[in-house]
Amino acid sequence: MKALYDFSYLTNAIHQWLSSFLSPNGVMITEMILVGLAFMLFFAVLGLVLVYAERKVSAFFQQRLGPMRVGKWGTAQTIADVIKLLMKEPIINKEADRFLFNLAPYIIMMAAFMAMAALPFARGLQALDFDIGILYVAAVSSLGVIGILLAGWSSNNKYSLIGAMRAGAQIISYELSVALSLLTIVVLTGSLQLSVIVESQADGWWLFKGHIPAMIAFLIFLIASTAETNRGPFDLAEAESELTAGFHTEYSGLKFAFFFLAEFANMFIVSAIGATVFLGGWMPLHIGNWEGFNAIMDYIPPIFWFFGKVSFMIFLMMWFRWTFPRLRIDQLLTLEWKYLLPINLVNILVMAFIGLVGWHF
Amino acid sequence: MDEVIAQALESQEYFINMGPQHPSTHGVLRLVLSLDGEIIRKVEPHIGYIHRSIEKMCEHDSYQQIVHLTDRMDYLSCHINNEAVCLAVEMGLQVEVPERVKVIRTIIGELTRLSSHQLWWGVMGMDLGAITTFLYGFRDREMITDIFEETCGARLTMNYNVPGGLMFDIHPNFQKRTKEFVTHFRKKLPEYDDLLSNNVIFRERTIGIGKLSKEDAISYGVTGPTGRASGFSCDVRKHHPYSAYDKVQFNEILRTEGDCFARYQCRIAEMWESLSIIEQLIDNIPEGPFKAPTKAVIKLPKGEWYQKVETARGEFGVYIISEGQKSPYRLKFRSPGFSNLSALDHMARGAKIADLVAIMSTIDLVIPDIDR
Amino acid sequence: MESEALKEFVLLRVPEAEISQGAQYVQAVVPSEKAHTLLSELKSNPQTSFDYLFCLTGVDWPQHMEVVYHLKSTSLNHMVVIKAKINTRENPETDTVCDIWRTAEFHEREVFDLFGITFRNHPDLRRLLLTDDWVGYPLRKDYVDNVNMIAY
Amino acid sequence: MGSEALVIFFICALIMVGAGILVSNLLAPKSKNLQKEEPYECGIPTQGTAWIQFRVGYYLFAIIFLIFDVETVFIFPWAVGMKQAGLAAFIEIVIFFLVLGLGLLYAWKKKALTWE
Repeated sequence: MKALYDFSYLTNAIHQWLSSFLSPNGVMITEMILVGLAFMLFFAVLGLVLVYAERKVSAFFQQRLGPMRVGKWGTAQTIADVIKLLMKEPIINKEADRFLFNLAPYIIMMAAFMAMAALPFARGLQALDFDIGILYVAAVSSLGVIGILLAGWSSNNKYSLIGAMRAGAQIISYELSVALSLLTIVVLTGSLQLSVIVESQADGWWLFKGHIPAMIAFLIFLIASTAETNRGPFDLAEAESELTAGFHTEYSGLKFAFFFLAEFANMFIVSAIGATVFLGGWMPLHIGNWEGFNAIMDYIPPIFWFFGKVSFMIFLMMWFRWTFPRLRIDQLLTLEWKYLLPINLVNILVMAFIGLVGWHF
Repeated sequence: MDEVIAQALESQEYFINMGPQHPSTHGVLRLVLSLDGEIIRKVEPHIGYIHRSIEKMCEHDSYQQIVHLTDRMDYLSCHINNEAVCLAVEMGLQVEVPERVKVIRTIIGELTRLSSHQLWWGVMGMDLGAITTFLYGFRDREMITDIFEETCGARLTMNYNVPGGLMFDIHPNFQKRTKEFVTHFRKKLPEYDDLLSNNVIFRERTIGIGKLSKEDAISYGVTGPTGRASGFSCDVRKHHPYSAYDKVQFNEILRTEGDCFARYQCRIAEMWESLSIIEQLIDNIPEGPFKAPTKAVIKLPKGEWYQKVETARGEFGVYIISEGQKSPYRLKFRSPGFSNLSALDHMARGAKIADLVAIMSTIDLVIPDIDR
Repeated sequence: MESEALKEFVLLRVPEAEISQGAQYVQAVVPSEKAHTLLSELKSNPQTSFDYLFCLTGVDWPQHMEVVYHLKSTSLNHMVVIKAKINTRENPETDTVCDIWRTAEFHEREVFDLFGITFRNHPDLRRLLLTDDWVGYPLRKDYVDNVNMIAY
Repeated sequence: MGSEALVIFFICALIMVGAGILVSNLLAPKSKNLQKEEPYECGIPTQGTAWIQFRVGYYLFAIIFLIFDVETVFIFPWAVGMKQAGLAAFIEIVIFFLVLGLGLLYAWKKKALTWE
């Protein structure tokens, strides 16, 4: 049964089929191109789906319908939007640093793409399975802030500059909390490899196995990752009622769309990491000794489990955004440095103690 | 040496134009901010982008025409503005309007105040980044504008008052629908608290921000909920009752903190008071004519009159100087927003950009009201 | 303070003040040179304590100009109207009351903008509503603007 | 695949953005207009450049972050080896965190964490 859901069979089959008529180098190149194409497609679909989801979720919270005209229930709305954005004139203001201005979307997308590479979607469906997976994702995803800083600075616009400065202070601060809350779980798993972390949750998710410290870590992760992706209530870098559009005020057309896309991709990435580390990744939900229940759960393919959990996390983040007012910059930094960071440090110690004594399940 | 370093670390003071095309200036207001990093050193309002010189226009218009010009000032309290001009003209003519008119004017005035506060509440949340409130505010406001549409034919600039009374009688459905609205809104108003007032981020963003002491409020002439939040008892409805306000029981909402949150609470509490005023009057609209007889061409005798009313933003005054002609010799509108705006610089100095947005939002500026 | 007492209070300070009869509020026309002293006295004297200037405006009469101050006392709840009479329409000048009521700063800028009355000692007397390069003072009776105004 | 495949993702990102912008450049209309190329400041010409000496508050947090981030890198290997190393590792990390906490406390007391 389990073999049915194991994607490594599929990938091996493709590998063997390619090897039958190509040289080893040719196989490698072909596979790379296939993976690249697959991820580009995934990225595009992800953007379309998430933008649509955001608009529908916000409509749901605001007691309205959301997009309804283009396609059934407005499903084709985002495609129409993409076409519109493609046909928009790219405007660069004359005071801007043109090279850096054009470079910024590349950097921000590159960070999102490279972080996406390490996500374990299902058993055997993971492009790059590093043994330092978490460190890698934390490192790469924080590259995005360089893109934001570049965008804000190169625009030569005061709103953009303030937005970029805010984003800088915010993202690097919350970077710490994201890393530390993930490390709380790493203490128990003893590995940074994402696939190993998922496998270690076969008999229960770390959120439940790790007692209260794991739950605290999960909450901190939720807050910090929302802040790290620059989403409301932490969208100070954009803050449309204060800075018009913050760091991307001067961007138009498709370049603007790439910032947007990267924001949604980042949201997906942090949700996926959260789901992987705390909620068992693609592992189905198992409850103790309920054999029947566990067996039924096993029938649901892992890929659904993974996307289900990610969707749940994304929904949470959208819920935050459409409910809370925005924080102020000093409150934002106070929250991180005076609350989340000390709590996090103590939390890791408690978790280490639990791991030492063996109190976790 | 320390001073040299401190000076070198100080950022250069720089200027940002906030407005005229800015999401949170609520119209074409332009603020020139001098900033030090995120901290505001000075706010300089530049107004007049939609100045139409209504006062000059009034010098050529008949009194009936003047009434509808006031719609275009504070368009969210248009009915109350109309009422002010009508009351001033009636005072000049020494016409006693029928009781029915007084009661209807009061009810619609309170409905106007409610709809204005609902819109303010929605926008306030939006300014602080909670976009959802806007839709909630508009959901309830819709019911009021529907009532207006039925009775006055217009949803926003109603122009329902004429000197001497009302343009026509209320719609037969008016009482029923108003009562429906009051019961509906009594249930929905606690939702406002759930969504915004009790939110911890919202409280952090507003408590202690943009303080205005009572003395400053009086000195700057800050009226309305903005002034009352500082403890300045300035409710015209209490101090100089007009229309039917002397017949109803209501409280003047006063707070002493003078910060953004106090101003917020003032308006929320005022909504409850408005509901209670409407409830007291809606079943007791006296029968009778809806208009006192007036001449087609109104000529006020030589003299001058000042009439103040309480709009949703504060004290609105009409000062008419007549030389006995069909148009006033001089007509001055004392608009609440104008005086309230003058205190903005005082409130915002030393605050951050985000605070300025909160302060502006709680002053509740309507730009046409300021520019006239 | 009662109306009669108020009238006496004003007449005591400015004997040449013209008190209007039968007006809505106690109303006194005083020469503009004496207005500032009278107004600051009205504010600071505990008997009157007019701490709330709720309206300040200008009026353009055929021979002279007036600045009208509507005052209210928030503690004693009485009102008075003081009119500062400027005996010229060419470059009219009077003293600012910014130092007494801060709201006057904006109102005086508006009066300057629309009537061309200069307020001495005003901290920041610039045009407020109109653009800086505007010619003329629109609320004056003799103002002509063939482009923006429809003549009746 | 090995980690050298990382390059493919790097290239993918470049291709995706590059191709998008290329297509957009082909499809989009172009018109020159001086006003359009002004930096946006609510419709008013900007006064001076945005590239100025900026407030130190933001950088202070960047510096504190740098210190803490370097220390987080120490925690990574510790977290991985924690279960094998046992009590010794636990005691060491307690000491390490005490030092770290003192540093945070110092920054706190120095008001480096308070936005001014």
